[in-house]
Amino acid sequence: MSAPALEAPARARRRTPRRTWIALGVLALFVLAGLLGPVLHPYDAVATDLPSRLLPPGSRTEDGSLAWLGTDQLGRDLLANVLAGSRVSLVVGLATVVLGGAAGLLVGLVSGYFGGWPDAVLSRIGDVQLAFPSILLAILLAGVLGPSLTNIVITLAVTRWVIFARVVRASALSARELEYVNSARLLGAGHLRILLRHILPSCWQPLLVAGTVQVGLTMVAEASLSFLGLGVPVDEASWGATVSLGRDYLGSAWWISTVPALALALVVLCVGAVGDAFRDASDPRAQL
Amino acid sequence: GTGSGAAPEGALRAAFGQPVTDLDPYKANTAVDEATLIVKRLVFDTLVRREGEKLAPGLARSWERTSPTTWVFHLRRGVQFHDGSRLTARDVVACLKRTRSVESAQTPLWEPVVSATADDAHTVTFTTSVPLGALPVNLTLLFIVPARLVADPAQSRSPVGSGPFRVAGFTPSTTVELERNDSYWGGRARLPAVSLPFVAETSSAITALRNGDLDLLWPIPPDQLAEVEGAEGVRVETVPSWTYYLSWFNCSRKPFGDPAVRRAMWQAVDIGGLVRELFGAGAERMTAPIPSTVLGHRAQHPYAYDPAAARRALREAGLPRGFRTSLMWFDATGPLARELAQAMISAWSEIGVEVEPQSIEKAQWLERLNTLDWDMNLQTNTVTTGDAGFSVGRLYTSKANRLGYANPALDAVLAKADRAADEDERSRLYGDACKTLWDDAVGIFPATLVTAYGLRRDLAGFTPAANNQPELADVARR
Amino acid sequence: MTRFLLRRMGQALIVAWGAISLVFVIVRVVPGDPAALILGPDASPAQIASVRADFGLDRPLAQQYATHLGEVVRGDFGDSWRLGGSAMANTLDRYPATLALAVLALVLTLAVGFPLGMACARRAGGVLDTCVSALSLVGQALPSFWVGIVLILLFARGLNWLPSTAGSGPASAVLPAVTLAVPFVGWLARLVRNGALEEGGREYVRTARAKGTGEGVLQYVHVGRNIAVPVVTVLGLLLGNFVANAVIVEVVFSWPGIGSLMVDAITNRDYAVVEAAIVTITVTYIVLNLLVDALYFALDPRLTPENA
Amino acid sequence: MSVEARDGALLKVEDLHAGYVHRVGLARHRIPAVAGVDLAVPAARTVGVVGESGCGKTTLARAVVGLRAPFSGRVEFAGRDLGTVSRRERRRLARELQMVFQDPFTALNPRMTVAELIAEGWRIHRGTVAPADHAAETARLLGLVGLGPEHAGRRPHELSGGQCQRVSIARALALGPRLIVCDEAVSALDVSVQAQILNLLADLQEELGVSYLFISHDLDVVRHLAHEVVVMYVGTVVESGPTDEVFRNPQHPYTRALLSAVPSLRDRPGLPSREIPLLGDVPSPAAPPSGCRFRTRCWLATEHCARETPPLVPRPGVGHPVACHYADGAETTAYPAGGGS
Amino acid sequence: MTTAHESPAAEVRDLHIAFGSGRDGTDVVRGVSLALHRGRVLALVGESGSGKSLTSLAFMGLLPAGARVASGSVRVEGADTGEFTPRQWRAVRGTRIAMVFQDPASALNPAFTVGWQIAEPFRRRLGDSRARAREKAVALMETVGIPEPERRYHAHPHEFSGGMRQRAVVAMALALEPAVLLADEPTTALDVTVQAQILRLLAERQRAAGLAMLLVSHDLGVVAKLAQEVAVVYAGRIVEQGDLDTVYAAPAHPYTRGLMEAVPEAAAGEPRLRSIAGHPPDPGRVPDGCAFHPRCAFATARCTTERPLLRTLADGRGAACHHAESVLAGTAPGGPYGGSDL
Ligand SMILES: Nc1ncnc2c1ncn2[C@@H]1O[C@H](COP(=O)(O)OP(=O)(O)OP(=O)(O)O)[C@@H](O)[C@H]1O
Ligand SMILES: Nc1ncnc2c1ncn2[C@@H]1O[C@H](COP(=O)(O)OP(=O)(O)OP(=O)(O)O)[C@@H](O)[C@H]1O
Ligand SMILES: [Mg+2]
Ligand SMILES: [Mg+2]
Repeated sequence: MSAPALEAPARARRRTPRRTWIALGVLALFVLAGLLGPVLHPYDAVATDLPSRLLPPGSRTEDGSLAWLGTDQLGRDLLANVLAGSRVSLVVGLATVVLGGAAGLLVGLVSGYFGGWPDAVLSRIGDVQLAFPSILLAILLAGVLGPSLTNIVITLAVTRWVIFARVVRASALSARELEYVNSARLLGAGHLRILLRHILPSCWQPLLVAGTVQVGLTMVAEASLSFLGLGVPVDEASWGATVSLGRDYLGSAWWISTVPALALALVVLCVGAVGDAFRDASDPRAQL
Repeated sequence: GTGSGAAPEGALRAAFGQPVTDLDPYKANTAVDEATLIVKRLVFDTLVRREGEKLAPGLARSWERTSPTTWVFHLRRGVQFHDGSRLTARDVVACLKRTRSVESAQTPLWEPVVSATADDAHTVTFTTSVPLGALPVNLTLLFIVPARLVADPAQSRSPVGSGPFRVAGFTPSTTVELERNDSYWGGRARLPAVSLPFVAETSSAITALRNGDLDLLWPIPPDQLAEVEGAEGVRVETVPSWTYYLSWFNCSRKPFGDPAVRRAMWQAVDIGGLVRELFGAGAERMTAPIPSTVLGHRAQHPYAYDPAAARRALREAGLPRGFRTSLMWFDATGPLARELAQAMISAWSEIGVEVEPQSIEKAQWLERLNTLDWDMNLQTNTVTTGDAGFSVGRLYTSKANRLGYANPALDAVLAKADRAADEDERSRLYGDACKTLWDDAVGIFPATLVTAYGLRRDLAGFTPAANNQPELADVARR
Repeated sequence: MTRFLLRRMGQALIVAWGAISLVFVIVRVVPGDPAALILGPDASPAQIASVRADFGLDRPLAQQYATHLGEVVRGDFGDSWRLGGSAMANTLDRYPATLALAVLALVLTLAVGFPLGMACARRAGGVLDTCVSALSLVGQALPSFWVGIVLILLFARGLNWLPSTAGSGPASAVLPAVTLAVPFVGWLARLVRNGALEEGGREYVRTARAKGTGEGVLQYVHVGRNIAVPVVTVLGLLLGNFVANAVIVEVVFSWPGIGSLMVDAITNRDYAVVEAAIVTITVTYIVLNLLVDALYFALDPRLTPENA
Repeated sequence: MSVEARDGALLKVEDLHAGYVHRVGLARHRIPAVAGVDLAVPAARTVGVVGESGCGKTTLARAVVGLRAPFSGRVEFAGRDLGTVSRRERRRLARELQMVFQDPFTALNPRMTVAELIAEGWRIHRGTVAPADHAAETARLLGLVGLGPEHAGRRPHELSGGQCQRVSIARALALGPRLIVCDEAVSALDVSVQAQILNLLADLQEELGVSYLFISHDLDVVRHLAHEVVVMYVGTVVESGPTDEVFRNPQHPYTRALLSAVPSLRDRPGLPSREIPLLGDVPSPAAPPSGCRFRTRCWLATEHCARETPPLVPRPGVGHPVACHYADGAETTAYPAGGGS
Repeated sequence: MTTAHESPAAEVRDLHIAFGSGRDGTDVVRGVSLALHRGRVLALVGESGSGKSLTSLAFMGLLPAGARVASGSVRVEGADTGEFTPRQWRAVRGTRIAMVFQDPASALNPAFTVGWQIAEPFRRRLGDSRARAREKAVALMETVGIPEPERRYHAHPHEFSGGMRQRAVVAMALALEPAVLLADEPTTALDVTVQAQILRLLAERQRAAGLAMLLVSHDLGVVAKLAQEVAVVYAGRIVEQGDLDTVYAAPAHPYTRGLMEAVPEAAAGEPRLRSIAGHPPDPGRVPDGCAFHPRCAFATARCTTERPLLRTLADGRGAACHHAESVLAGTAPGGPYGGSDL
């Protein structure tokens, strides 16, 4: 028998593009800001300073401190507000994606792997959910649950899980037909082993891509909830809430709404760039 | 149809802060909607009209009180409804019956009215169970339509009245198109038509006013005034209103049962500074539980801003470390409501009272308000009739139990005031009530709003109104 | 194919039923009482009870549900307490405005997004491509109410080119349609780009090239026809999305559509209208999906009901 | 094949029907890709299955190993009917019945290392190999298939196609199977590598006594490796028997046409063609012709063929079973490549 | 080697094809020269990844994105294509030189009817009317043996069987009567019986039109059916080239020899197949010297350092092996081939 002597070549590792690194850096900055902001530049949602209302960026407030990004309609420092908001917004975005993603993963796996009636039932539930206007579902749910951060996360997660479920289901469905899954089956592997060892790993990547897209969209959806008066509680600051409450001032004190809106856009852009990097590994499938 | 672009040349385009949802004069839910009432006042007539501070004849030429419980109204002759039929006493009787049979926010106003009878084609007699001095005032709210149409569902979309304008097109919550009623008994209106779009977003409304897409915008929030002032072709005016903020304490809940605590809460807030900084020219500090221009107002001694005293008072009341409570409101209740609430909460936190802000939906707010399921409640209130009876007399009786406050002495004063036919006496009694409520600090009464509104410069003859229901019939273009 | 569509319709019915039940339950679980809203703060409990009885809200939920389903089958959702008249009639009054806006937004999205995507695919990785992919993210990242107001401030207030509110003729549809389309133009461009790139790598393209076919014909005829299926799918979904999620844009621009109607109905607990509107939107979505399914057969000769 | 031989067989397939189900509405629509196949694989022997694309070879392989439930018929392995054994028993039998797939890359989980891939069976069937012995056992298996211990830590994408196929074989061998089903196991490989793998399979059979059900469309390969051959056409077996005999003296017209079409190193552009041209297209298994399935393309077909399905039985003058009414044992066409021998 | 009096219909000279750009670019085809003559078929044989397809695509100017002709020239009917603009390339494709691809299932556009695709060159290139183009297409379909062409004109590719599809692809390639036909593994995706049909069709059309043809294949049997001349590539280089009969009868390069011995047909009657140890190198890591030396039983120290050039042997064929003569003589050092004869 001939022994193959040659080294088989390792496939050249794909280089992570520079913009992914930049995006990651910006995101890290925001996370850091969210974590350290309260320490460095504390924001107290309850403290108001009416004499310093609506000051443009770079103004001095009543008490002599410099408001880098100006003040809002209650005289609070916008920089502090945006820093505090970054935490809430990122937490809402991530928590929603984690919660929705976990639910979607479970449903998607069951539905894609087992097929049959569980798939039929779960898919129809997903259809109902998709056919139901999501923003309205959010309005209704937010109304039922009342205002709190947790409830917003739940509300948004409820409107998102289907997206994850679909993504996972599609992957599981195609993974189920893969030859190596058949091969494991032939070795006598049980459902659990096949699911965890062989199906699940091929679902992560699309799930991650969907997740990164959804983190951004969720943060935007949170802003929309605020616009409809169902956003985070008054004593929390979030970008969405600040954008929404400052919108009446766009004509006079543009910074209140614009600064957090741009922060939001920047984060979504960066998250998107990171998502693209995940996506590069496989076939892109954009979502609605 | 949407009626978009249907407004004819020369029409007045005016936007008010609320949507018009229904034009049926007896529809329960719109009975107190200001925007709806503005439209209804252009389409329908009432027996009595309000002209500034005074009452003036409307469809009734004159009226007299023949006994403490009997009023006789003489109708104008030759009044024609939009459908061509003529006004008779039968119509008035039917309208009163109809309004009594509909459950609405106005129901308490009509409860004492036992009957109305048509003595002849142009005379109506009202009989009340108790002396009702406010009947003529109340009648400014009773719209008259042909008797056969009182319960017609079509009235909600294309109603028939006798007012200076008739409805040409109506999309609920969106736009109302009115056209001139050329055979109006009071003389032709000067504008050929009126178009009343609802513009939800402040920015678009202000833009529309500045661009001339709107002739009139009512109201303009205080913080947005700067965007309109000085804009070409736009005139900004203000008018004191009968709308005011109140921040009630739920007196049936701890620790607000104790007047000392309530007073301490009041002392903790720099009301004067707050109103000045937040509202600027958009509001005036209140001196009584009702606006100063309302009949029955009597100025009280303001609570001075004194956090130290407030802290002391709390300590004496057995709350040395303050306490936790909550304040509920819905954002749309009035301009800067959220900011007002936050500013007060911020002040309270200074004396150790931690207040959870509860900004909730109107529907939930109402439900909780009605079931007394709240600690503190911030809202605006409008003395629609300009008479203290409408708010003080209605809200603070033990029977109404709106804020867990019961004061038999006050009940007696209010009952007496309600029955008094003499205006001075009523005014004096309501003044007494003002003092009791102020001293008992059933709530904080921070500010009466001053309505600012914008007009295109070529508009003439516009008369603002303190009750947020300006009259548009006499408006003309220069 | 008929059988396939019949099956899809069966599924659609199940979905519609699910949506109807869902909205029924949620609407009734949301705190807030229509009777209180109707009567205002001065109402007595007795008054409230009597109004509740008028609306049938005092009956057991199951019974209400049964009645409701019966009514829905007849297309009757009851009367709107707030607007007067049948809830469905009110909804259908507003429907054309929403549909018009959605179609305009769709046309805009397609008219800009498709050629843009093709142009990006032609030079993948180029400047245009990079810009479009960044802008597509930004477009989705900005809350639409913010975009709407900024557009108003720019184009209505600043430049005074376009009206800021509805009711000024067709021109007033431009800004809302643009606002609605903004998040999706870049997105569609990306989709078209990716599709075109993927298809562009297929062998049939090389075959066509080997025949001497020009690049324009190649992109728009050979490749274009093949990405029509995914594009049509997303356009169908997008139209549904525009109809369903026009809420915010309608509020910002005072557009007299079904979305603003529904928000108003929800805040005012006008159950009948909420139900009628949501069911209308849901049915629109379902019908669009069915249409897309049917279109598949027209567009892709390979598809048979079995492998669709 | 004699009845006795079949009785002793390791794998017996009797009247197997298998295929796909299409759902249209509530109706289910069966597409029988395999329609009544009989075959037997004796211990330590190789049975080749040949036939054109779509004739049901893969479906047959999957039905045999249990990846696809048959519509009807019997698959008997080591004396047990796989359709009726308990789940536990079936799992135990899995150890003895393995498969090597066509595409060496997709058959291996790209996220696992070679060592993990080989050891997976031992993790599933605890007690076969103690965890402590995994490394040593893996190294032994790698050696057996001609790979070195240095390959144990690699992942499939770091291996060439031939190496992947060796790993697949090692993985199949790990549980000590008695039968390996190879579905086009060498088709994706280049000739030089293909030769390595074919040699490896032959060596393993010699050393370990495994049997193969070897499925391929490459007649040369089957001819080289298989002891017996089964020729399929549209889901049915048209001819089967000892490889030499079938290749030397093909009796079914289809087998003859098939063999004649195989390109040979001895062909030359100018030389007259010895190929029997077949007309028309292969019928769909969803709507097969009546009677003999080959009759639509057969130059010998008569009315009789349309009416009556020829059974797969030994014909007079023929040493092996042929499903043709007109098989008479006459040597019509010799298979050119081997004809000289 | 073929002695051609006329100039070749198409040729590549010292063709290098690289992926990537600049210094980190990898040459996957490294100095291939081929000449296609009218009326003759040249076969290009080699293992997967050896650069056969790239070479044939270079004739068409259709290298995939990322690949480029690094050096060398491609000539079509005497014209150097190095200077060609995209427009000039388009003018040449289809009319002068055409190609048949491996997988007929994916080579046809699934969205259009087969007829439309065959008629397309007539309409777009010749400006024929719709009716005229259709008429020609139907005639062409008839020529390539598609039964009932009138009816099939309106069929979509998925309604065709594999063989029919490949016939359609051949029809498309022949539509504008090119002088050169490139066929890249034209039958690999097909069944043997169908393969035989297509090979017959190609042979017939090639002869009828006097085409110069390049046949790319890894199947030595297929090549034997069509080609007069064969070139064997290994790792991007031609290792042996010559008259098919000469090469098949006795390969002069160890690789060619290994390939031929690995074919099961060649081992008829023997218990074991002969195989070449190891596997082909990755384009980025081609060994120094003779690329084949790590797998070669004849390899000596010289082979590891000095790259053998393609030299003409006595019998006229070319071989790139230092030990070509010993290979032919069968006198090799030990190893897997030791003492074996063909
Ligand atoms: N998933 C499927 N659904 C429906 N029909 C199928 C499916 N897979 C295969 N078939 C059909 O079943 C028949 C037999 O297919 P099978 O894959 O068993 O053939 P095969 O002999 O292995 O072919 P190949 O040589 O191409 O691998 C074919 O006609 C095929 O079209
Ligand atoms: N798009 C590409 N990017 C990078 N390398 C490529 C690409 N296409 C081909 N190659 C490399 O170029 C080399 C030659 O490829 P080519 O397709 O010409 O081989 P081939 O001889 O036709 O093989 P096969 O028989 O598999 O078709 C291979 O090693 C391959 O890895
Ligand atoms: Mg197969
Ligand atoms: Mg190739």
